[in-house]
Amino acid sequence: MDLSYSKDDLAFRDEVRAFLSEKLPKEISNAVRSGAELTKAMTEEWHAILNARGWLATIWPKEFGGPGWSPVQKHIFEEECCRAYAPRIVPFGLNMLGPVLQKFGSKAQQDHYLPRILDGTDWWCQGYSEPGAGSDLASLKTRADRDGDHWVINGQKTWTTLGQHADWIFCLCRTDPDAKKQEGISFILVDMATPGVEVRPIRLIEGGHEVNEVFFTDVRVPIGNLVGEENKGWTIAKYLLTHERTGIAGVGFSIQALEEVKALARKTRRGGRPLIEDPLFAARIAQAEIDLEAMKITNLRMLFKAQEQGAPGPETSLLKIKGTVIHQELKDLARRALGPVAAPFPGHVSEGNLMFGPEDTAHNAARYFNNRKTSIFGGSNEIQRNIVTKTMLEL
Amino acid sequence: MDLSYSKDDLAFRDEVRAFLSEKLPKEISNAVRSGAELTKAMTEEWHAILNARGWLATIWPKEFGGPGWSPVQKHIFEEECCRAYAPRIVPFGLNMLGPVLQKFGSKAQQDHYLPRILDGTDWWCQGYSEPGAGSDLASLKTRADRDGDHWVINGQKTWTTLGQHADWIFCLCRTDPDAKKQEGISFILVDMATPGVEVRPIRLIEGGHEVNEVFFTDVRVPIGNLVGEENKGWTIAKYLLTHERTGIAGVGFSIQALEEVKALARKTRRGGRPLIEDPLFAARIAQAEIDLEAMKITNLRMLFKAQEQGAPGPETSLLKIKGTVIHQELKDLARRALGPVAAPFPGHVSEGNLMFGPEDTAHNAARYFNNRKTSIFGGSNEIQRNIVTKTMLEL
Amino acid sequence: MDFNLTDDRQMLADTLNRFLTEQYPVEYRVNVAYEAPFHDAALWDQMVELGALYALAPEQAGGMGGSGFDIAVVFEALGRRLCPEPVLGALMASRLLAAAGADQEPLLTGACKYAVGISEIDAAYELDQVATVATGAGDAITLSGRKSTVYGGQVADVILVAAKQDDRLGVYAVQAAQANITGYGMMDGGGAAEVLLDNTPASLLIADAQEALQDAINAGILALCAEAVGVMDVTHTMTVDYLKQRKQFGIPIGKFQVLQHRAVDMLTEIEQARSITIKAAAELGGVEASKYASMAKNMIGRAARLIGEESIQMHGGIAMTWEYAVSHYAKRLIMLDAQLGDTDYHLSQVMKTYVA
Amino acid sequence: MDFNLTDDRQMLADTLNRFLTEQYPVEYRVNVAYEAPFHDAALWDQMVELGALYALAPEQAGGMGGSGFDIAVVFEALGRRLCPEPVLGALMASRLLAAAGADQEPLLTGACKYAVGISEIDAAYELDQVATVATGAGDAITLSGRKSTVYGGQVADVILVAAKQDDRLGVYAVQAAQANITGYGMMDGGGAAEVLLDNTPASLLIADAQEALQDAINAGILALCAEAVGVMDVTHTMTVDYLKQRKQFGIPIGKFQVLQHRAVDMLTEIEQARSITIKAAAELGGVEASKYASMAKNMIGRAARLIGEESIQMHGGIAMTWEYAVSHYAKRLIMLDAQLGDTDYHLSQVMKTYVA
Repeated sequence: MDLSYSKDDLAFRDEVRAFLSEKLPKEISNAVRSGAELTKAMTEEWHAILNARGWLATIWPKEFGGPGWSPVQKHIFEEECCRAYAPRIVPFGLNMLGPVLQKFGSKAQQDHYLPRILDGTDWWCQGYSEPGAGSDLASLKTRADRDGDHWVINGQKTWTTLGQHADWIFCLCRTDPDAKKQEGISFILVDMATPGVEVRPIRLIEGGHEVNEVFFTDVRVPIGNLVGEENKGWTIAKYLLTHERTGIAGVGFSIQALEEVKALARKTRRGGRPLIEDPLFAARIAQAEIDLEAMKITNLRMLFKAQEQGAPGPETSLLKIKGTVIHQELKDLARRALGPVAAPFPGHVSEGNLMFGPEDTAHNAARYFNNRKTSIFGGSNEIQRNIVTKTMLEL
Repeated sequence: MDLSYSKDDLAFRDEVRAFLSEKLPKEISNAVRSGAELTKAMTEEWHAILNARGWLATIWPKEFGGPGWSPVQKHIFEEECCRAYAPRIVPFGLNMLGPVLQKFGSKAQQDHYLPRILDGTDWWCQGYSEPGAGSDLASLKTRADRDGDHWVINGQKTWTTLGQHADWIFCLCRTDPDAKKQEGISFILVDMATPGVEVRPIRLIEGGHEVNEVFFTDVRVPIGNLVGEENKGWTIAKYLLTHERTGIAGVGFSIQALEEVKALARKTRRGGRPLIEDPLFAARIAQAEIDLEAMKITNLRMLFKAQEQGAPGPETSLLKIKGTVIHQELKDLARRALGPVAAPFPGHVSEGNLMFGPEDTAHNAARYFNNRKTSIFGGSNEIQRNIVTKTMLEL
Repeated sequence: MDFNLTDDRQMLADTLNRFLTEQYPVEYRVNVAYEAPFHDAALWDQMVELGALYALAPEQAGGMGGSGFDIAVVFEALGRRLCPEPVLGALMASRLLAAAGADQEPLLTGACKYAVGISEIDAAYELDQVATVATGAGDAITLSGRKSTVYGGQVADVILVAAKQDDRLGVYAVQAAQANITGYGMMDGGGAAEVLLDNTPASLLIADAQEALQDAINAGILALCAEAVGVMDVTHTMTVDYLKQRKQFGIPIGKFQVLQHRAVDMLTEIEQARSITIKAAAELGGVEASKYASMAKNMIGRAARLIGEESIQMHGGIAMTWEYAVSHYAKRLIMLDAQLGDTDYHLSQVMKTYVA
Repeated sequence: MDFNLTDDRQMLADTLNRFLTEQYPVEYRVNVAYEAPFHDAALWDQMVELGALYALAPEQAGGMGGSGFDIAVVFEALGRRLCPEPVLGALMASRLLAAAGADQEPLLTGACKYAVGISEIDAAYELDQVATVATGAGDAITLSGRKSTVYGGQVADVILVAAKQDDRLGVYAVQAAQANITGYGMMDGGGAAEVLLDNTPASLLIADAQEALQDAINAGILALCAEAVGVMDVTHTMTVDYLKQRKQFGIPIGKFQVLQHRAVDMLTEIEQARSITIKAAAELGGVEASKYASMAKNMIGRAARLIGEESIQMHGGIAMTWEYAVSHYAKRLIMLDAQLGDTDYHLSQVMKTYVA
């Protein structure tokens, strides 16, 4: 047993820290820290900075332009990015489509699309969920019918994150309506500029716009936009669901959140003293901190196992469940720490130059509500429990 | 809305209090308070005292020798008995078989058995559960085969509470092996002295003996011991499950437990001060107390509804679930308050005249473990949730 | 013992519920609740006409109610339709005016809208931490300080302010027009204001107001608890309905036992919350009112979080959208914890009773 | 970074697990654990032979281990078979003897059984509340006071006692034969003793022992946490096995989704408990050892209660019986919270780090 990083890993960490301290623009990290929604321009700027250093596609193999990092290095990089309040990488092109093309795509597809993901030419989004196909993804109904050299796509996708910025969307479509549920699905790339593609915003609970509905009406897409085999799209979907889930615990984000909670509880006064000296609130923090300390090690153990075995196991579902619960608890504590001063709707908060609470507390309630999503998306925590039941408990 | 008792009810409460203060023997209430197992003699003594006053069969109608109380009066009586640390009534004859005979028994059965229940001639126990039939009671296998004027019973019952003291047992037996599950079951009375009946003790988790296994080997029972119709015993079982469940929340016992916890937390010293001044422990007590305060009203609301509608509804399942959770939490707090001094095995504690802890803390851990049963027996809390799902949520 | 509403109260409940169901559909409510001034003057007048304000004050004060159960009936109805009109301010102000023996007619007719300013940024919940000060006497009284998140303050005509003069905690009336008020909308709809007082003219309402303020707070807590019960009840019904309709894996998701049991646990907590609210209503104005108000607010805080979070989780993504009503119900459930003392604050109040 | 055990430790774990599985079946264990002297001398000797005690001390002290991971390996194995032999006392005594530079051979060979007396009735967990006093110097030292629930005290030859002389917290060695010792059995099996000291002769081991005692406690906490992980692991396995075998309503109860999800949640907490125990093991002896020991003991307390209670509930009645092993596993899980500081005590210790 040895919980410490190797010398090489420590050197790597220093390198990452130096890079972040030098290259991460203050206005971007401040925006992340405030909890505000990031602009498209900020995201693109940060992607470009990482790409210039060769650190954008962290999970790609070297041959495709990735840095060739070990799982531990990837973990260190993510940890340090969180610590520095760097933006999250938009994952759809880099962490999802990239690996799919590398494993299932043709050489031509790889040569065409991968560089455009890296240099930011194409912003990708994901066309998986449908109104009637959420947890039960395989019941999706969007059809792609063959018509000569084209697929003709009709249907509707939903929960399309940042679809409003996207140039392309990768879709799961039903290409054989007579086949059994998981069969007859294909993985198809669609240029969002194609006639018949319409993006409509979904306003979220806290008022923000990050997801969309995407409607397809007789959208004609070249045959060559199929990835992998026709009717074998489910294989790709499953591959993505189990691929690269070591970051799934979101430990870095919880570390951020814990720091924020402590800072807020030091600045908020309750009963004539800092809230952090209130035993009931301190107990809430301490319990969350202990859970998080354990989660750090659980995460490393899974990482180590993935490194030893070459692939993450079903334990990653446990990381997803507990990781989201801890993060959501911390977001709850931030809102709770502020009490009434977290209650205003963010848009109004700095109106008239009034600062609220111990600092500008604008986004804390909004982030609490927004983060309820993490136990729902990417396979809800209920679905994760079903998976563990089958794979680990064999019930 | 009016939460207070009527004048008549208050007068009744005073009458009950006076009776308890005069008639409840101190050695019995002390034994109840200490958490020790009650002897058979103590139980019989208390039953006799109540019977002399006409208050033993609290739920029987007047015609059969009950006091003819309203639901509110019954509630007041139970509440006061708890407050005074009176023993629980052994329910098998009085609250279970009694109502069954009154509704389903023949005149001859009523005339014979009911007086013997009241005067303590017969101590009854319950023969329902079997090793393979717990939550799924209807899958029971004990058979009663007709042979001339007798039933011949073979099989095994389990969890037979206080069966070691019992003279008689009422059993659910399969009388038609070919009928569907819930059909073909009959309700039969068995004299424990009949050859072929064997009682074996089950030692419980905390070391106590309150339940038993009862084995039946070619036990011959007169035909007349059948209650109600042949093969219609399931109707009786269901009747018992929904009958008289207003006391199911166990509010009185939780009030007792809360008082004990507070007393222990005042006497225990931790960090140089009484434990009750420790904010984390006080918070645990306060949360349980609030839950209990709410439960008192929930209980009264259901009682009022039962009085208005003539019968308790499926809401009693909610009382069972939450009532046991609150009571178990309080038992946990008592053990927790004492810490190490609750750890000795009860038999050893006063050995050598050593007193442990702030007072004789002998039974607190034992009671905690023993009370884990309350969320299991009488229809586990999981079964109760299934019932509410069907009846109230209609899912 | 009687757990039925009196006929009068049942009629008021039915009237308000019917009125709001018909005149205040959730889409309309969302528009009003999130757009300045976060208030619907026409609706306000109609609610007054139906007796929503008169029910808050006793007859001797010109009202037609004023007991805990009257208050509970009104606010449960408001909760069921997420109505964020400034009735809470009216209730609390009415209690203070009654304590002062002041005229309540302008309040009860709805002509004059009141808000109550107690919270400050460094004293969110605690009366003993109020830092706003009053100086002067008679017509020359002025207040200085800042009252924060004054609910309904964005449309109030008069703000009753808790302030200290020489360590005496008093209540003072400030004309909104004479104060520096910044109104804004709330995360869960409706409005509030920051009230900046800088030698702002005020009139004395109650010189020693500790008790009167505590009574107003207890009434406000009861109102919030009853509102929460209404919100939870509707939220749970919507969730159970959704479990019946929504199919995944070929069956209604309400067939999944995990969701069934969680829906039962929600129901249990709602019934418990309803019970403790009834208790707080019965005790309002009595010697143990504060204790039971704290118990109720603590339990409501826990139950509302459970119902809010579980209703979202069991719906899945759709409850994360602005368009689907459950999201607004969940927001109200979570945010009301921060009004008049949160879960932990009120647990601490109960804990204080242990150390006598 | 490496989460594999070293070969030596893996071998020790395998050896102990195999030995206890073969030589210490649960029926036999229950007999020993609940019958005076709550100790099996033959088993003790065999465990010593297998290295269970040598693993607790470093080479310079005559042992073959002594690191956090050595300790964890031994106690997880003890936990898996619910072995209540007085190894905890040996571990904690070994840390104290090492701090004093004293000879450990009699301890490590198992020839001399040690117990450590810290707890008192009014100071269950806190060193700073110790009231036992030492008087005199050199050969004339005596102790007065009462040490309560001294684990293993019923069979100890020597008891190391925390006592104060002039506000200096020291450690003193008392020969069991010279003290008034009342032994008894524990709810979860195994034994302890009340140690009454009344001018009882003692020898000074460490004069200023705050740090050494804290280290011994940290090691003891780690041992209990590792033991708990072993107990939880076996309990969970037995529960999942039961879910597969037990049929009700015609199907294995493990097909009920509610029980599935609860079994998953148990597993999650066990993995978390294992993780924090690993962390505490890594930090033992370091500057943050106490903090991580407290974190571990708090999380273990919470997890063990969950696993203990849920394993009983999911089994149903059978786990309520003495005959069925799960009842004994559950008892150990619940009762170990009261050793060396409970869930709340250790949460408070973590909270103290926030107020610097």
